[in-house]
Amino acid sequence: MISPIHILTIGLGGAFALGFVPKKAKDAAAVIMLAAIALMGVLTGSWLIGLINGDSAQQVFTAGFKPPFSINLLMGLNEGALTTAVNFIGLLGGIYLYKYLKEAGNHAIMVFLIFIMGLNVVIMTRDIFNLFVFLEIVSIATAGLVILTETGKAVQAGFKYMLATGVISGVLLIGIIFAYYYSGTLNIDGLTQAHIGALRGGSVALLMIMVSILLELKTFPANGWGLDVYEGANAGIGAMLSAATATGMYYVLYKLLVMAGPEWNYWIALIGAVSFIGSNVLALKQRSAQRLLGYSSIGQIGLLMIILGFKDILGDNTPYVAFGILFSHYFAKAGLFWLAGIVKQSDIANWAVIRKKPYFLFLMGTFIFALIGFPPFPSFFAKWELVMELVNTGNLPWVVAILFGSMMEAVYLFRWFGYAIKGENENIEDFKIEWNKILPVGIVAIALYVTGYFTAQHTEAGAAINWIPLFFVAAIFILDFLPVFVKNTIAIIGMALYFYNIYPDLDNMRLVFEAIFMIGGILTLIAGYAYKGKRTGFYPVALLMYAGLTAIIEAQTTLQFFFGWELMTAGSYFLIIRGKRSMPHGLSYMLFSVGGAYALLIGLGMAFAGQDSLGMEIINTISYLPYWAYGLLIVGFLTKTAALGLHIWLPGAHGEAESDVSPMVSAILLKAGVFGIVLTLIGMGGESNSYPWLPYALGWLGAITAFSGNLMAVFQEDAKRLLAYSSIGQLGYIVLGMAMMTHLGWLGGFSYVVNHFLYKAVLFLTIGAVVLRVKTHNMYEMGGLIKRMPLAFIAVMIGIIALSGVPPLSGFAGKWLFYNAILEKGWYLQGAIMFFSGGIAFMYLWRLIHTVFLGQLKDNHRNVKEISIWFLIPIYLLLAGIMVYSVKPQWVLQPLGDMIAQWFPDGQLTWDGGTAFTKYGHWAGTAVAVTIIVAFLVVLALLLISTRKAHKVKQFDITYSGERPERPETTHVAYNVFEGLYKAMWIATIPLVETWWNKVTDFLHDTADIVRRIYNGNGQTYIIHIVLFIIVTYFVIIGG
Amino acid sequence: MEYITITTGFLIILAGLWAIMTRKNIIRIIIGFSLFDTGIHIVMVSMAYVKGGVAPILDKNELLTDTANKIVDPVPQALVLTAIVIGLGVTALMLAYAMKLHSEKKSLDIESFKDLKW
Amino acid sequence: MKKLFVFIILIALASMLYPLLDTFHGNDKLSELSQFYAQSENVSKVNAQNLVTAVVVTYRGLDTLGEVTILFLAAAIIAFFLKTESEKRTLRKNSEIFKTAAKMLVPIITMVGIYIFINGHLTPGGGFQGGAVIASGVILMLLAFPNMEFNHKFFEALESISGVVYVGLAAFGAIIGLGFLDNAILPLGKFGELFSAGAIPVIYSFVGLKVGAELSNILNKFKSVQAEN
Amino acid sequence: MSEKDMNSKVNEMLARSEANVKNSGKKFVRPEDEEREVVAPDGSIIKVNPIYDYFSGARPEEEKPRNGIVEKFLNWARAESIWVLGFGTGCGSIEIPPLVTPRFDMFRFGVQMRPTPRQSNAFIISGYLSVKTLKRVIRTYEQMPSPKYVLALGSCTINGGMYYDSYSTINRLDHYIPVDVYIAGCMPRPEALLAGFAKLKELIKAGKAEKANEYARNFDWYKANQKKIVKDWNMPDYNW
Amino acid sequence: MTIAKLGYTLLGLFIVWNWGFLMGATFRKIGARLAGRYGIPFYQPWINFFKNIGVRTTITHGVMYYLGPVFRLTGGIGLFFFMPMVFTGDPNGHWTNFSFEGDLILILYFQLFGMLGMALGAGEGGHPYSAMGIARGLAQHAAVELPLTLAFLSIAIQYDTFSVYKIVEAQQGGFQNWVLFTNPFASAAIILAMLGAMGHSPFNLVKAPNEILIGPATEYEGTYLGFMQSAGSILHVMEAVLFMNLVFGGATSWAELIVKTFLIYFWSVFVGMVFPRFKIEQSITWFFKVPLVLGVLAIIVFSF
Repeated sequence: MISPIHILTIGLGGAFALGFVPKKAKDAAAVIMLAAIALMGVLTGSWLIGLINGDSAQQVFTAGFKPPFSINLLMGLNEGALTTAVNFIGLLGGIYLYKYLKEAGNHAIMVFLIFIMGLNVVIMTRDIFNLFVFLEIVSIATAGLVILTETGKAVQAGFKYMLATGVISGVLLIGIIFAYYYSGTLNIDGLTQAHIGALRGGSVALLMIMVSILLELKTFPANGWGLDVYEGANAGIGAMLSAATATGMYYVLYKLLVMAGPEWNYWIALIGAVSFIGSNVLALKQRSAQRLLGYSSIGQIGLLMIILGFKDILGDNTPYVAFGILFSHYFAKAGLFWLAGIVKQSDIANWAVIRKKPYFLFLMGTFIFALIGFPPFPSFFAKWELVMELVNTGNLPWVVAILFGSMMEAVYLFRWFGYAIKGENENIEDFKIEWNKILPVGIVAIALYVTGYFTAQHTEAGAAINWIPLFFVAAIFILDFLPVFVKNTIAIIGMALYFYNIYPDLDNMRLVFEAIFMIGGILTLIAGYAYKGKRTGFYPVALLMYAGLTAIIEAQTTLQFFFGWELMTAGSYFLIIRGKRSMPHGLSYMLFSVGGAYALLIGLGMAFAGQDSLGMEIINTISYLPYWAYGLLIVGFLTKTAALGLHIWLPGAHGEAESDVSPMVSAILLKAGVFGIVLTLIGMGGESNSYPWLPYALGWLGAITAFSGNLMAVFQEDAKRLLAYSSIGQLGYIVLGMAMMTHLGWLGGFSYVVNHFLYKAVLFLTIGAVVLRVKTHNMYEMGGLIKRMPLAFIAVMIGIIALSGVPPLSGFAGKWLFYNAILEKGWYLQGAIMFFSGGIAFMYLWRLIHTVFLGQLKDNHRNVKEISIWFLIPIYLLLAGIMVYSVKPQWVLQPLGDMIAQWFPDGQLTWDGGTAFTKYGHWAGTAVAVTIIVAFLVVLALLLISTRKAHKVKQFDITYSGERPERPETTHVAYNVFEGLYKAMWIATIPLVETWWNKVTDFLHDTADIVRRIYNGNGQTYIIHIVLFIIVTYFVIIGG
Repeated sequence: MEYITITTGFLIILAGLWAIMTRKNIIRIIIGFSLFDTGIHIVMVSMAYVKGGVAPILDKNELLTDTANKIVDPVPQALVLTAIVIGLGVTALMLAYAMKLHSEKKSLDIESFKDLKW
Repeated sequence: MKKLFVFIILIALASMLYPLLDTFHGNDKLSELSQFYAQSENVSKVNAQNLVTAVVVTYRGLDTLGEVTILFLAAAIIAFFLKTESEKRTLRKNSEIFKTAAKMLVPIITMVGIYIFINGHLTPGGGFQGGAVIASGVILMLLAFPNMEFNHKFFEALESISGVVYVGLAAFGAIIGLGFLDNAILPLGKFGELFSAGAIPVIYSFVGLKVGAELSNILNKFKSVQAEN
Repeated sequence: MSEKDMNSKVNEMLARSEANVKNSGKKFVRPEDEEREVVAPDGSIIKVNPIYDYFSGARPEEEKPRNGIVEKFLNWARAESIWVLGFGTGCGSIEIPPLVTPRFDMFRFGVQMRPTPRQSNAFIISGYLSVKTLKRVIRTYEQMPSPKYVLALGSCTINGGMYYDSYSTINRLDHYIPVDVYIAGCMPRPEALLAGFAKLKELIKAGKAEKANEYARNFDWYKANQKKIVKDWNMPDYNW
Repeated sequence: MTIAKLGYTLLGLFIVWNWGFLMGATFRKIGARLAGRYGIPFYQPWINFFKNIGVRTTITHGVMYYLGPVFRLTGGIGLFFFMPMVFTGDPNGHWTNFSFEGDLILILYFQLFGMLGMALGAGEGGHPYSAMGIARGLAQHAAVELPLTLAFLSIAIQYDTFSVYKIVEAQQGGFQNWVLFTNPFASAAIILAMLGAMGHSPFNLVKAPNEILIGPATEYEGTYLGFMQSAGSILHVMEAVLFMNLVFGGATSWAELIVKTFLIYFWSVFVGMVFPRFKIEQSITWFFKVPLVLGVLAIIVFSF
């Protein structure tokens, strides 16, 4: 194996030799540079492979003397990995910058080569002064590269950078020389032995060394100069700084932290946390893409610092966690910076232009999801491990801090992404494609997936993840150029086969949900045949959501569960944001989902604590702060069921989604939250639940959610929003039922789960199909459509009868069970609220059917056709389900009851044929249905007999006080129908929750806007920040 | 003796920082930086002093025996040499920047280069 | 106001530096590291009369390589940073005395510079010092003859050759198994003579050439851009 | 005035109004009645002709009474349950409200007011009818389900009364819709109205109140008369 | 189920139908007498009914319009089927219809059946006043149901059952056992909320004669109207029977049933004669005041 010292030979020799290359032969120079970097990469890569395969770490001595007398380098596993990474990104960065470097000439090419070489040595060196020298090389090279594409801003940024790094390196130098004075050595290992931190002066010297490294890492808040560089420099250089330099610096910090001793761990973690949160909060107000990425980079480094601070607690997992986060950051941030250079839009709102080339959007999405920590990227697994370990060791405040910071990061990154997906892009000039720029971006994106996969394989739980659905999604993604018909068929067949394979392995409870997810998925996909063309991007994301859903069901471990949960969130986010005006709703959906997922993460961490297992069964026996753990789990799941307070995202998200997406995200997706709640409640012990207050609170929450969801639905003018609010209300019922923690309550809840799936899918599909035909969501713009779409009308009618709980259709089963349960449980007031909500539900349902299908047909709808056959097929299949359930409720309720009996054996329904008995009464579904149907038919026969042939009249043939209607619009009662109710109940419609969330976000944004003014752009101020940072850390850590 | 040099060094460091943080003219800031650097070099050199030692150049025979007790420390001297050169490189680059900045806005006031902020 | 604030900050900084000053008490003896360097068997291993040079070029040779690189970097950056073409301009003519003196002095200065770096391992001085002296000769020329055509191709070639040789010598040690930057790749010679200390005089010579060339390049660049302002 | 004179007078009136319209040079069509083009959601353009698209406009058909005893029973029921739609066109409307007071109390005869023509079977036209009002009367009459009965209350309604030569008042209601009971007077007192109800009951019970079918039978004649006098005819031919 | 039971049920239905008409006529009669008139003959509703059936013209705005009255009447008849009428001590006795002991929840929800059908039918009629009437009706219904449900729940808690039959059974043996006396809060809430459920003035804004013509039925004529009249009369009686069963001890004979329903019905009629019509928001807020408080009290009293 070639000695790693030859990195120097190659790098420096190459750089010096470039002087021989004639100035005209720019291509040759650039190629030599790339070759040199590639050679370094091969060298380090071969070492990495060797080290992974068990070779021992190699010490490199210079000058023929052993350390500490001469400078030595170390090539261990960490170094191998990091230098390979640096060379890899250096190569890609070189390719990306190819044209710029060529233009700037041989000198710039030399600088770039030396920059990469310097980073290699920084990582490997074990001598602190040598470290200083090569840090200087790196920072001077950076100062040179900043002005590679010479703009006024770049020059300013470069000068600030020089000034700041000059002062910082001066501080480092003072620290080093005093460290030498106190220890008599310059070798890092020697200094580690010397424990100079124990001395009075030595501690100051150590502090100066550490602080200057922290400052080099651009720690918040003394990082204005760094941000300016990120913003001002060429995006390719930003990528290098963010990916390569940060990687190297981070390793330096690691080396020096070992030297500084364990008492520094805490401080590093603290500074990291401040940096992580501060930087991410300030980024909230950021509109410039590159500066935003700069903030994000600093935040990520803060997170990495926290990990470093906890290296003793994480133990052997430290590299796993740190590398997971580091590599995600490294690839993703480089990719994003490069994209920024390709797109060439500073304002994030203008990034909508990226949509003109959809594959770029995919790349951007990959990077952003990797940064936030979504599966299947390494950061997901790393974050999981981190949180698990931290919770396990009782470091809850840290976990909260980390997740809060991540949340803030999600806010601005997804806002940005939202602009990219949905922003207005007509007037923005399209960007050009240059292959040398795209290649690196594509490679890092692929690298992210690959590293993600291997990261997962690294742990036992991760290796158990079922990747088949994901590969299926990937296949569909690759086949995205095919027309809808083909893809739809493939998707349906795939899902059907998967369901067929999986269902024998599931227990009953899981089977119920899996059936809803998969069969529901297939049915809603059938509606997809109605679409023409390619429908770019729809199938991968839809299947991603279903992959996540099925992963939740199949999960054997909490990791798998969370993996599936996040996949599902990602898929559904993309599905939701496909809608026309979905940008803000997609964002709020994502943020609530991310917040909920973090609550889940902590909850699962608490479950892990003290149990030392990741099996799903651990949530049955949580011993560490169980009240909090179950509470957090429930809160996490409630974000998906959109309980009051966490529902902000739902109306818009469901309302604005595409016609066949709404049923997916409403009828199907929401059940994932219910599934989670069910799991949690089972975990709490079923009947022998020992945490009584949680279900009690949950019950009230459910009741109030049901009430306010339904009330809000009444006042909607938008048909799909109405249904969306209705979903909130219906999920409130389910939550209330589950919270009762009795057999009947659960039976009611489960019957609602099945029912809500059936009728909400019918309603959303039908209304969605109608919307496709009439091209508007506003109910007052429709009307009289029964004449044009009788089949749709029948579907909606049956749907609303089922939803309202009017006998004899299936909704009544749920209601009946509910009131019996309420009486048994004694939650009378909740029950009354529920009943009142039912009455309110009736209002919006009538409004829905009346304003859309009844009343006056509008001029422009006189020729609309019946809704598409492809929508009718699933709708009528679902209707058949409703009818079967209505006439033979025992077919559904009996198996459900048997299933629930395993957790709640008491108070079961007793069945006598088709009659169900509770201690409060009994109900014969079939008999009631038959009675009503017979009565109906008899009355109908009477009417037919007693009337003559009816003359069919048209819509204006109505009595109108001797006059006649002028326009359908003025005759159709549809707008603000329930004005009277509003006058009476407006007080309950004040959007307190929304106002509260708005206040929170406004507060955060205002804070960010005020605080970020410390970066006033003046280089001197930045120096003051640096000095202040040093002083403050000194007074805090050493304490005067 | 060593106290005098090291104290002087620290004072020059502070003076340099004062200039960096308060002067408006970029050239003066660079001069301040040079001062700051020089202060550090003085501090470094003063670390090398051993009471009664001579320069570590073994050009006299008596130095060849029991060398360790007769010379001052060569290491900080070597370090300061490196540091000086680095400082020189940085200063040169800063000056180049200063020229570029001046050609951009025809001003050397650091306050006028605040295009990037927040 | 700002000045007061800065003053307070500096007072605080001083109070932070005070423990360093307070615990500093000079050295009574050499550090372990230097003692090792001063041991006679180690002195003879390097065989350089000037211990500082031994430390700079051999023990801490990697630093020196870095140092050279930094100068090189600075020169390269300034080269592509200030690459504007110089215009013809009229400057005040220098006096004949000055010009003649310069012409006379420059060869002497150059020679002194060469002497300093060739004897770097014997006497105080070395490549950097020598290079700087050479550069001072160049600046004298530049001042005396502002319109002089500066042959930077030559200087750049010199720079590159010196750099490559330096790195090559360093790597050669590693390749033949002695160690990177080991000066023992050349015969160590007799202690105290010009041809002693192995590769040190060679390395230092090239460092001197390189530093001289680099500094000259930088100075020339500054001069050529001046015209604009 | 003989019927012939009457007709000539009507024709004279019509000619006058026609001339007016001609002189003004334009035919007045309300904007909402104009044929219009709208853009359908799928982008195609569809033409909407309100009069044909929004109204059935089919001709009325004669509706045969049921047979024998059933019809007799139904006629009795109709006679005993007269649901009145009052059409207060002029001074006569002031004579109707007293009927619900204790003094006259029409409820005891099975007569009651009904707010919508769909549910009424007796139509009281009380007072003079202007040309403009006639349209509303026709529409309302046609919207009532058969069997339906018309009571013309007061001289003005029956023969124009004091407005016999007014340019804007029609002077023979039964040229335009069939009238079952004429209650003469200017104005008739409520007692006369009650007497009219009694007369109507008699007619119904005798099966002689089949004017709705008569209207259907002579539809063309009635319609022609109506259109003659109503120049801006902007209704379908028959209002269902 | 035997033929006899079916016969008894249909007989009961016939009685209820007629009793409903008679009550309707009496209501009008009382109104007339209060105004000093003679008023309609007591058989007027029957005549009206037959006249309406005999109307020759039938129009239809569409299938749903046609089915609206069918839903309405089915709703009335169904409610009758699910309600135990006369207490005979046998849960499957002759006058218990197909009530299966009369499940309160079924009855509460089945009330909506007719309302829904009517709403849909009237909606297809396309008349603006129909829609307005329905909107008002639904809003008021929800408001009325809140105190009613609280009271019903209170009674259900009291007797630990949702079975109307069992509630009636428990009230047997003297008027002191009536819910009216054993559960005064619930009874008070019901007696007040009942006014809304009956739909007479001041809560008659659904039909609101002469304001929005007659609300949902504006477009209906002839036979449809006859069916709706029948449904209305049955529903009125059934509402009264429900309150009778829940609060006033049920009935052990038809005579008792007729007397009690008459009194219950006339409570709402008398109030209606005195008070003018509320606006919708007034109506809703009224139910949110006293009746709601009484309902909550009833729950609180019986849940602790």
